[in-house]
Amino acid sequence: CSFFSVYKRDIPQGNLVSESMVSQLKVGMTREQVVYVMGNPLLDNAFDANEWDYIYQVHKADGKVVSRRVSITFHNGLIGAIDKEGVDNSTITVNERPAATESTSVTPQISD
Amino acid sequence: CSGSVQPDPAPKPLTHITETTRLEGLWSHGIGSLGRADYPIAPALDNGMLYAANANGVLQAFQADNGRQVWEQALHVPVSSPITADAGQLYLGTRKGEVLALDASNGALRWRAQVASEVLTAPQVNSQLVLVQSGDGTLTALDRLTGHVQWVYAASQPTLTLRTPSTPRTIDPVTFAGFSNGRLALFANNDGHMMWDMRLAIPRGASEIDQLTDVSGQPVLTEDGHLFATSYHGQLVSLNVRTGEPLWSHDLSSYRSPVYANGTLYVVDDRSHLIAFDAANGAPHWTNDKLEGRNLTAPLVIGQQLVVGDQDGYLHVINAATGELEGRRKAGGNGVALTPLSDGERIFVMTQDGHLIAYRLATRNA
Amino acid sequence: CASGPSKEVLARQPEQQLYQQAIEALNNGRYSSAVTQLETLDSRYPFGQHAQQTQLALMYAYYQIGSWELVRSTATRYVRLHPNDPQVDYAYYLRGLAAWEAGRFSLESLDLIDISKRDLGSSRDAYVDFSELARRFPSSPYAADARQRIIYLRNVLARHELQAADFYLRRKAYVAAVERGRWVIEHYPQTSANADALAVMVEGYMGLGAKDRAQETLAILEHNKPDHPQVRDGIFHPRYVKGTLSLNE
Amino acid sequence: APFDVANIRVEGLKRVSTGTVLNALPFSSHQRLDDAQLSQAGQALFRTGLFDDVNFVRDGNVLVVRVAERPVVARLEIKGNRQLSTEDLKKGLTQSGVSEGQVLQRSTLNEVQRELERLYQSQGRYNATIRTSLKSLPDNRVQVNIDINEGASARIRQINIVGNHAFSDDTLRKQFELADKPGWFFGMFSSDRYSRDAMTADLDRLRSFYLDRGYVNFNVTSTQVSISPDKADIYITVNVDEGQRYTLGNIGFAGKLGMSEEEARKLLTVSSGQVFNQAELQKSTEAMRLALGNAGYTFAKVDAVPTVHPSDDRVDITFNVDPGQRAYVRRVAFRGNTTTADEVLRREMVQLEGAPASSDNIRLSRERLQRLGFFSQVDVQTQPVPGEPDQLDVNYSVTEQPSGSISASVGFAQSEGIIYGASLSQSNFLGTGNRVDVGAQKSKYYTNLRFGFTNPYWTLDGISRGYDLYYRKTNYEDSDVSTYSSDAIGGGINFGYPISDLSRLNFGLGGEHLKVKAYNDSPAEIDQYIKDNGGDYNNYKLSLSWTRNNLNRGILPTSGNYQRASLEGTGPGSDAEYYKLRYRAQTLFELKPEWSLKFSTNLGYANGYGKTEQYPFFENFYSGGLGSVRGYTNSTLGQKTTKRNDGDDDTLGGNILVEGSAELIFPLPFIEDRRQLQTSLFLDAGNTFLTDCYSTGSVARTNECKTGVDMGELRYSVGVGLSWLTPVGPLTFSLAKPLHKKSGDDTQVFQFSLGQTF
Repeated sequence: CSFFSVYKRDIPQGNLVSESMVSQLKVGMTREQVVYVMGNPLLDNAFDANEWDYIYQVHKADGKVVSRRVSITFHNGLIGAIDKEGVDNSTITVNERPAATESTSVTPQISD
Repeated sequence: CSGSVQPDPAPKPLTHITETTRLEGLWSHGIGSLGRADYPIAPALDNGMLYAANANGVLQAFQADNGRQVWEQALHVPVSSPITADAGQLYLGTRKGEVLALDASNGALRWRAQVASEVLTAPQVNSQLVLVQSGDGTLTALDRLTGHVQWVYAASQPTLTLRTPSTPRTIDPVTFAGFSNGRLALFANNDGHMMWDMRLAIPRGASEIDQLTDVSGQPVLTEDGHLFATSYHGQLVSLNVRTGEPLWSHDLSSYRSPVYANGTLYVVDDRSHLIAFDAANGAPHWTNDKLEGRNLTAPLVIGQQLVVGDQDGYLHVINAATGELEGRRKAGGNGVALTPLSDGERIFVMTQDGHLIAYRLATRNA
Repeated sequence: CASGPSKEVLARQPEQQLYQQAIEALNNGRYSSAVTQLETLDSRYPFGQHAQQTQLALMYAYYQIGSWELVRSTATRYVRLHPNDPQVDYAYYLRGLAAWEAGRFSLESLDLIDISKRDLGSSRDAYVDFSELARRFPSSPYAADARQRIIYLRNVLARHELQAADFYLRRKAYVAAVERGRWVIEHYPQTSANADALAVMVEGYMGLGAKDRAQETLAILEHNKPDHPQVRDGIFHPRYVKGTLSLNE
Repeated sequence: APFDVANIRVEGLKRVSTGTVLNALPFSSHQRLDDAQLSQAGQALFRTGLFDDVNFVRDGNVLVVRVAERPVVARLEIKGNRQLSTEDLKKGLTQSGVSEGQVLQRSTLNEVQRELERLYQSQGRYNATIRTSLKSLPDNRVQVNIDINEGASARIRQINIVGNHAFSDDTLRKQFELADKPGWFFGMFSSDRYSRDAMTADLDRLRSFYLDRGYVNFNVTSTQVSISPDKADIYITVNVDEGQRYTLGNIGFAGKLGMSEEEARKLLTVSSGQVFNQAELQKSTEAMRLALGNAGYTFAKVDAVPTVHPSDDRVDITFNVDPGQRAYVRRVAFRGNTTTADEVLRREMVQLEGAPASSDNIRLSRERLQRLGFFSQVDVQTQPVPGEPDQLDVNYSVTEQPSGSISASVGFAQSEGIIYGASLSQSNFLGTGNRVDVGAQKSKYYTNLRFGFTNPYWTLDGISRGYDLYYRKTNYEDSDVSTYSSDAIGGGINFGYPISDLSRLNFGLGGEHLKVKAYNDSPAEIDQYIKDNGGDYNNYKLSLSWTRNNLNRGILPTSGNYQRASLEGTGPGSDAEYYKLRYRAQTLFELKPEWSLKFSTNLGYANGYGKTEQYPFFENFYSGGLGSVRGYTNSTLGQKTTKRNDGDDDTLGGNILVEGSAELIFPLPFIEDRRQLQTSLFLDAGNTFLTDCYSTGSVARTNECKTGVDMGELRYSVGVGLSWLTPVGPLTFSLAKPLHKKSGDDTQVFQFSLGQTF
């Protein structure tokens, strides 16, 4: 029973991406438009500034792994290609709480 | 741990005087407390009757000659202003901003009205109106019979004011009122518009204290149309009411009402010096500074003598012509801050702990 | 316990005599009395002709008695007051040295405590000061020593990043691990840690299942350091992630 | 008239160098000068702020610049200030340009005087007088004297509220800090001293009082502050306009909710029909903001917008929600951990790097760091990443504190001779986060060795592993320290793991060889027990424990609670078969900052099973002393043994333990850092009991043996305790007065220990 099992936390990593977000991306969009829809990528590509990866991965306590990836290649500043892997609109739960996937522009604020 | 405030100037000790007049006590009554804030609930005297109230709203009427109580009425309001008696009616104000008109024969309520803020000065009456000045600097005119508000004037208030409030002076056509911002104004009684105003005191100095410029007390108006008014950190001024042009003025700071009697103007300044001026040209006759720092009341003129009360509860009799101290009597009651009244023969004093005492002036056979 | 004369006595001596005494105290090692004398000079003659020399001497005296914070505040004041004074590089150098000393940890030399695992606050300040000195005054006599210390500090800071990266690999927080690796490459180039940083990134990408990125990074690792311990004849052996990675398949 | 300047000479310089004057002049020598340039030069020199007076004189073709240097402030003397400290005054003066070593401008001096007067008046000290004077010193330096007569602050005689109908004067005045009567305790705590800031604060309290009770349009129309002519008394009048009392109409949401409306409604503590209440509105917006924060919208903004309908006293509320962008944490950094390793902090993090930000997780991580007990202070700050607005760095700054004790001692007790001892117990050994306990004591009667090691993070998921070894050799033959000796050698291993955020399970397995020996002067009970059960025991020990820790700080907590329930004992087949059930708990409530109320209890029940009918006396619970019932000598509460032939008896302890304590933690006024020192008033109670008596064999029992728990037998004490975290270890003092102590109780008013916090 759960009382005796080791309590582990889920390990969420990376940018939350969903099908509804990716569907807003069109070839030819500028970097600012991508950021407006997807937010800034956490994984900066150190070697090729024209390749952006939005990878989201959760290692669940029970060992399962959920992964989503959206990679965008830019040609002289505009989106050239978008490919995605495992992206859908299902809600992912992290520690039994729905991880919100919407993302709009943000004004930072120091919060404790 | 931070001690009490040292008064500046320090009160002068009383010196020995040759008493030529004695104040004989006739009767006295306990009226009741004037409240923790020492509200200036001065009694009123009108054709042989004395009316006095306390801060809990108990109003009593006495016969001036023998002090017998005629009636008593519990008003259940926090009275905070001196009482005005006029033509069979009494008027008084409360700290909740209410004005009450009562029947002088039995204290029954005639009407009550609401003004902007607490009322600390006696309502002033003329044939149609009752003029009430409240603590927040507004002047309200109420219909004398019904108490309905006729007009209201709100003056600008400095952040800090002096606790000695100003009382308007009214006659049928016009009303004079001094305000905490140092200005004296004249209002037309029919619609309350301001006819003119003049500045008696200009705020000078760095601190809020230096900038106090209250026109406290009540301006004096003589039959021949001369007006006298005092102000704090400002001027004592005399002006001709009809033309509005000033006659004479002195730099003199006072928060007590000036008193006029047969050609002489008596003024207590903020250091409690008593000064007599020639009312016509403002030339000073004499100055009595023996009671300096004792926070004197405005003087009562009776015959050829003046009577003032002080913060230690003493009554001083002063010769009106020479300014010499002629008599002294300790009324007690932790201080006298309300100007004594007189029916020409007897003197009535309300002490700070709420005792109404009647005295008679008797000249001592020298 | 300043052994020298008390402040009041000093206040009355004329500037010149006071300055001589201070320099003489400094030269024969009576640092604390030199400090008192120099402090009086600085407060009494803020615009005197020895003003700048006094402040430099004061910095040096503070350094000798080990009050690192005072050295840094006096140096910062000096740099602000006399930005293009010929001796300002000495102020940068002393400020860096003070931060360097504050960052050292007594047991470090015994290697009992690896300071790269601890808070590197003052080491980071020293790194910034020495880098600014080397950049703005390349020909300064102190630049050479500063560059040596920069290399040592850069390695300590890089090792600190890699320790965190290793923790994140074990924790399966692969995005964090990759980013820690990239931080080393971006902020501490040309350190021996760069190769290890690349290895961490390869393993992180493997954990994320991004095989293409892993191979791209592995190619750069093989190019820069073919003999890296985790790369054996073209096959990358991760420390914690299962499986191996080779360039071609 | 213009003229050629061949040379420039400067006169009147005392301290300023000629060079400074020359390069301040907008021209140099050998130049044609006219009046305009001269006046310009004058301005330039004045701008340096060094001179009071500058004028130019022509001496042939030499331009003489005659200056009067401004004096430098050599000393600043402030006298007579009691309310404001000299440092604050000096800081204020430095800002307005008057400080030692600075050039003095006359104008700033009287500006300073006005500033100080205004400052005192805002404290209600209307008659404070400030006199500034200058005393000149040699070579153009000056001493500035500021003497202050602070006077007394005026007392408030009246606070009169005009225009209040809905609430009585008394109810409203209770909301005020200022009062118009001197406070209790002879006016010591009087709040009848006027100050403008206190007045504004009181008006805000009045406003929120009304807004919390439906008066949306409440308004303070004006306030009058008047002072008596002698400046001793202040009269305050507040004129208010209450307006109508509103009830809540319909409640709606606007903007992107980031959660379902039904979920959002559950968070609200306001509902339509209720009286409008601003405090509840704020609680609801805060609840929503927190929920959004946990869902990753760290920068969410929620505000409640009322729309007032005066016609029917109704207010509609719309919650405007702007979740802002999903926020991510880029890097987590630690500062201040000079000894503790980075990983020891990083492994406590619930909020990971490169992951969606959650304000809950950031706060939880901070609590976990505090619960480690390694840091006296843990603060967290989030900094937006420049250029990437939806990412933030989380920076934790910690202050290390000693987390254990090191001691080496050479003691002497007349009964035991010289005692050599050294012990080290660190819960954060060399900053690795591992717990190490090493101890060795040697005296005439015993040698004692112990070693313990626990790694709380044997695996990254928090599975801990620890083991311990101990060796004890005692020989109390003819001492009066103990009436029996017990040698032991043993060890064990234990594992623990988290079963939830706050609670853990722990299993332990160990073996022990125990030899118990009585002496001729041992009490009959012990003598008889060893006769009946023998003295040699080989046991294997098992233990299972559950702990739940929610304290706000690892050491000297001020709020939260902690529980530990455990079942320990020897396995079947051991020579002595017994089990011990123990429950220990403490809970603290923070009354107000620095003041907490703490309740703690420690219960135990033990018994033999299988072949051990009588629970072994050497495993008995003991009570009394620090960490138990203070004021009674250590381990002396409970059943007394039969008197020994040399007259005094001993304490047997018991197989039932009942202890409880209630404490009030209060701040010592003059202590700055209260994290390292805690003082408390306490009431302790406790005792040990027996389920059945130990037989004394043939010897007549001298102390009547009572069995079963008898609450009447509980011993009480009241007193004051102090616990101080020193680098050498936690120091604990207690001054306790035992209450209605019974005859035979062994009491100690003052007790002290180093190395163990109670």
